[in-house]
Amino acid sequence: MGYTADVIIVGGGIIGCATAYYLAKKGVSVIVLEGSDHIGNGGSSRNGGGVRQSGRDPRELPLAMYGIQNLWPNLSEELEVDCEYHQDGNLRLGKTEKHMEILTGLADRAKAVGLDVRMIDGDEVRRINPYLSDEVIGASWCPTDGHANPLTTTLGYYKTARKLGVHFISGEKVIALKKVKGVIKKVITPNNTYEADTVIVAAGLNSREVLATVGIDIPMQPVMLEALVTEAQPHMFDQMLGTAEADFYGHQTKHGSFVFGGTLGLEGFTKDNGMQSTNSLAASSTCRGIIKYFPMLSKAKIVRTWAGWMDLCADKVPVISKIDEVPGLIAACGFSGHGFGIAPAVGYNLSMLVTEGKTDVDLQELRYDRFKAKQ
Amino acid sequence: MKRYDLIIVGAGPSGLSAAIEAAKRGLQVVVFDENERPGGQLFKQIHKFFGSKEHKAKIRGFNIGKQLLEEATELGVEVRLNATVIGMYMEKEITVKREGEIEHYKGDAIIVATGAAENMVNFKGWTLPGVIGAGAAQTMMNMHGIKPGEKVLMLGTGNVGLVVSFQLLQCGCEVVALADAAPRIGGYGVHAAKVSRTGVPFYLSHTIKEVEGTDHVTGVTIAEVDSKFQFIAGTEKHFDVDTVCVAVGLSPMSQLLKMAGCKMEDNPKRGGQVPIVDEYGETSIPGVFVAGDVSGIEEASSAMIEGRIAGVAASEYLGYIDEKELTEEFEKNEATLDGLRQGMFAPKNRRKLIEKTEEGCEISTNLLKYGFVADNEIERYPGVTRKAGIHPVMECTQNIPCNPCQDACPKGCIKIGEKITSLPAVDETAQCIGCGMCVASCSGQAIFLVDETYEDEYASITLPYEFLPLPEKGEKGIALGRDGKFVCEAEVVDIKSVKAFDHTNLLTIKIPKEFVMKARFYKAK
Amino acid sequence: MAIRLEEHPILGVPEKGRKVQFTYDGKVMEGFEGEPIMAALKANGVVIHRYTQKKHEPRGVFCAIGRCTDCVMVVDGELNVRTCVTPLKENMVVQTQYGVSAEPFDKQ
Amino acid sequence: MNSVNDRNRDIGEYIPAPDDDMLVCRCEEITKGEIRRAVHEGMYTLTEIRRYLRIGMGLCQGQTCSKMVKGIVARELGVSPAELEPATSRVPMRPIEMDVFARERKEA
Repeated sequence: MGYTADVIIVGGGIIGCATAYYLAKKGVSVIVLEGSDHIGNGGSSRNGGGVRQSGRDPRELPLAMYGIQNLWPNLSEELEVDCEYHQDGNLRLGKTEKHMEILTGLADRAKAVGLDVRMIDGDEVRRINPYLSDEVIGASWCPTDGHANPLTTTLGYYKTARKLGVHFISGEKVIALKKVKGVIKKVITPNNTYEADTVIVAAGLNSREVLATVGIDIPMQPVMLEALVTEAQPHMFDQMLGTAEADFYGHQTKHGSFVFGGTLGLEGFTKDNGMQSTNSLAASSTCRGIIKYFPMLSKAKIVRTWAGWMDLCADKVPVISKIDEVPGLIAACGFSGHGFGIAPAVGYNLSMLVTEGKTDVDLQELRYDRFKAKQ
Repeated sequence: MKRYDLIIVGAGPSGLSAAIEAAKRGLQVVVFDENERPGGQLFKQIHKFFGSKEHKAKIRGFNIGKQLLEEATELGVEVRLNATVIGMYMEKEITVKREGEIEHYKGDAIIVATGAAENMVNFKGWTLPGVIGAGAAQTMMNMHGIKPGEKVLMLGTGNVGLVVSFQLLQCGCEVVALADAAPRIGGYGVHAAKVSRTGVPFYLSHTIKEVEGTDHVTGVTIAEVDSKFQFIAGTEKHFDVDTVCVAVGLSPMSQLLKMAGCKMEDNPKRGGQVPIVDEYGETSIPGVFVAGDVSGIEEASSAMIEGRIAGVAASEYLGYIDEKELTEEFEKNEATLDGLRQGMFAPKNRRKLIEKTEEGCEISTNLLKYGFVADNEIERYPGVTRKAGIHPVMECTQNIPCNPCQDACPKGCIKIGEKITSLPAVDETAQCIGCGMCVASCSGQAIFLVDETYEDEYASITLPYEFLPLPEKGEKGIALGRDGKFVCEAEVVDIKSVKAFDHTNLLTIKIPKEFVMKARFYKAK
Repeated sequence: MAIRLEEHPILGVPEKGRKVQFTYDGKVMEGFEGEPIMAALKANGVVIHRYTQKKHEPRGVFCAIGRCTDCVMVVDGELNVRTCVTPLKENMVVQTQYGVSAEPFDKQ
Repeated sequence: MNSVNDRNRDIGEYIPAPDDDMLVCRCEEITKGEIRRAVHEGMYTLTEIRRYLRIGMGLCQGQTCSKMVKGIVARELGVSPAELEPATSRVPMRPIEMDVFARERKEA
């Protein structure tokens, strides 16, 4: 087993797998260390599959737009796996005037950055998606948004990276990083010590404790989110959906099932039994939300629910940044529950950062040292 | 949220037994079961149970279910049916789907008694309509009065495969054959023998090569396999059937426990993924117990005792009894359980080839390979003796924990002794009166009354008969041997159907004397 | 082919609800109220419950206890109804399920 | 329990087998060959196989095929089936209509 590589990536989620893939394509040798037993076992395989630009913070919006323009369209061919990418727009729905205000605010900010997103009324919403209830009075509409399958996309990056020679090891939990002569060098697990001149920490929530071993802290906290999936239904629509209140979001998959994420109102305060178990109240709450918007889905059966911890950053956008104090160390974490859609762009730009020292998308606003106390 | 002292998931033999023990000790108990009827798989088991009195031996499974339910209800246990437990959460909370709504409950303790699920194997054509699980066949026949098919091939010779084959015969289905990839029959010899004597062939070291049909099953081809389970060319046998029944074992249905965060292990001896438990059935989560097949595949009789142990342990966990009572009850139940876990089929002997009985008789190799004891093997067993006048012949050839025949005989003709697994022997000093109680009480249908001096030229055989229509007195038919093949002409001279026999009719046939040790079944012409 | 048992040697005469009518793919059939839809269909000689989505293969009852979900059909307009555990009601509309629809594949 | 699993370890080449077209997952219609290929593409755990192929993610949630899948994957990896951790089951244990989920019984 090789213990040294050009780059070691801590975390085998979609960020780690995508970055490994793009680095390997450039001929860089990479080791990926995944702490859990499975590749993509965190948010990567537990999210709702949104590939959205609308509704995003302007600081990460450029990454979202970059991915949708340059990477997502050909991803299935590139990874030789069906990522089930659909670019059929995103409707963010409103039922009250207050909802419409929230949506207008979000839309205005996105338009300012150059995104095609506009407000539409209830009738136009139902022209786009005739299954929505009359309670919907309007929506923000971003026609270039879409959705994809997080499971096949994450595992597709893994499969292709592995084929290109990336060395993946799961069940290998990193307990410490170590500098040697002022620069990053060692990655230590209970079993082995690995060495590289570049280390990328993309370990979701665990990133915080890993980075702490070289004296770096990124303020983020664990918040559990839940999702559910129905049995397959006849094909109805291809848009990604969300709501102003964020009481649910989701889409119909290629398989025919509907994947919906939803909230319970106690986010940030729930716990689990160590198995990322769901809360007994969440699925009911999400179903109530969905039925209000889609009465015709009320007889669709839920076959599975699941939960996942998100790494909620203090300001709700990720850190994607070189760490100045630890030359060679890069952090890519704190994706705050919306990392999937931007993962290809993050992976691609990180590979540039490693090999060329620059990126196509300006990541200045996503630096690790941006967190300041109030004045 | 409604809270109970004890929530039990599953109203099968172990769940109901647990409920009874806990309710007796003052706990407020609720039992949830997703089925319309309680009793779990007991309601599909229409044969008489093995064991001894305390294991409810010689009572039919579905009647045991009824008894348990009555007892539980009398003790104030709430049994909620059509109530599917869909999730188990932290703080011993469960969610239940009932009457079109979701209910939340918490228990101070929970016993999970969800039982087992059938294993499956795949072969060409296994998804065709007409390929069904053995459990499905039982459900159709015994719960809904529907024949699964007219002509059936059974894959699997474990107890489920054997018992269900017999049930199919009882419903008037034709069982064309039993096949098993294993080289030896997996279930009790007596279960195999009662199928075999009706004329059903066994094909050991054979499995399904292909099920034929375009939109439903029309035939099946089996073929012999070598020791590595590879097909041997040229050994194919084809049967025209409309149904293929699969009985290839059970796996614990332990998903709820894993979901709840109990520590699990993969234990092939217990049938798969099971929770790690202590001797009382308590899992790694304090106050969460298990009982029955969910913690390891065994018989329903063991499940009931495990249920009792868990019910008592939950009572102690919640302070309704002290540790002393727990220990006493545990030791008592453990002894009963030990009684069941003896003999050739004990968990400790699984996958072992046993060549001799505890008495030192050689095990019938013919029985293991073809489903019946050969004529030249049968007289080596202690229950098989010959003498003038009427007397029982007990063709019980394997050590299994079962002794109702000993208690059944009012004259003390049958001796098993202290050790419940011992083969029954004839007490030569006692005088058989031909009452037939032993014949009806034998769960394995292995006892026959033989009178070699019935008439000058004729002997009589009284055999257990659980088929319809019942032959009439004076009817002439044929006698079949243990192998199900023609032996001789036979005349029905008596039929006894009394309540004490519990639906096992005693059919007495008259046959020429020379066939007295061969004829073991009657068939109308 | 007599599929229903008139009398069982151990269990006696099966207890059944009242006789009711239902339709299967438009055909009027009879069954007993409260028995699983599967039982009524079987008694009427129906063994194919659905055709699969990908390979369009026929499926019928497999586990009969509501676990394998192979016997699902469209019942009163609802998809994926497990006919082995859903009680028959008077005038139920039972349809073969093609993939996730009651429409045959060539009409989807 | 997490154990070190080197995804570069040699499990040999994928060799097509005559029964590769045999269906394993009845719900999602996944074949033995698809499972075997997925292992060789790097899916070394039952959870990854499940996520990659949707095997066991259909209506029955893997209740029918999970043991067979385990056997196939173990054989391909050259390990004992007992070494493979089954995928965790999730609520609900049976498919539940959304409107049922939405109705939580109020306190009596």
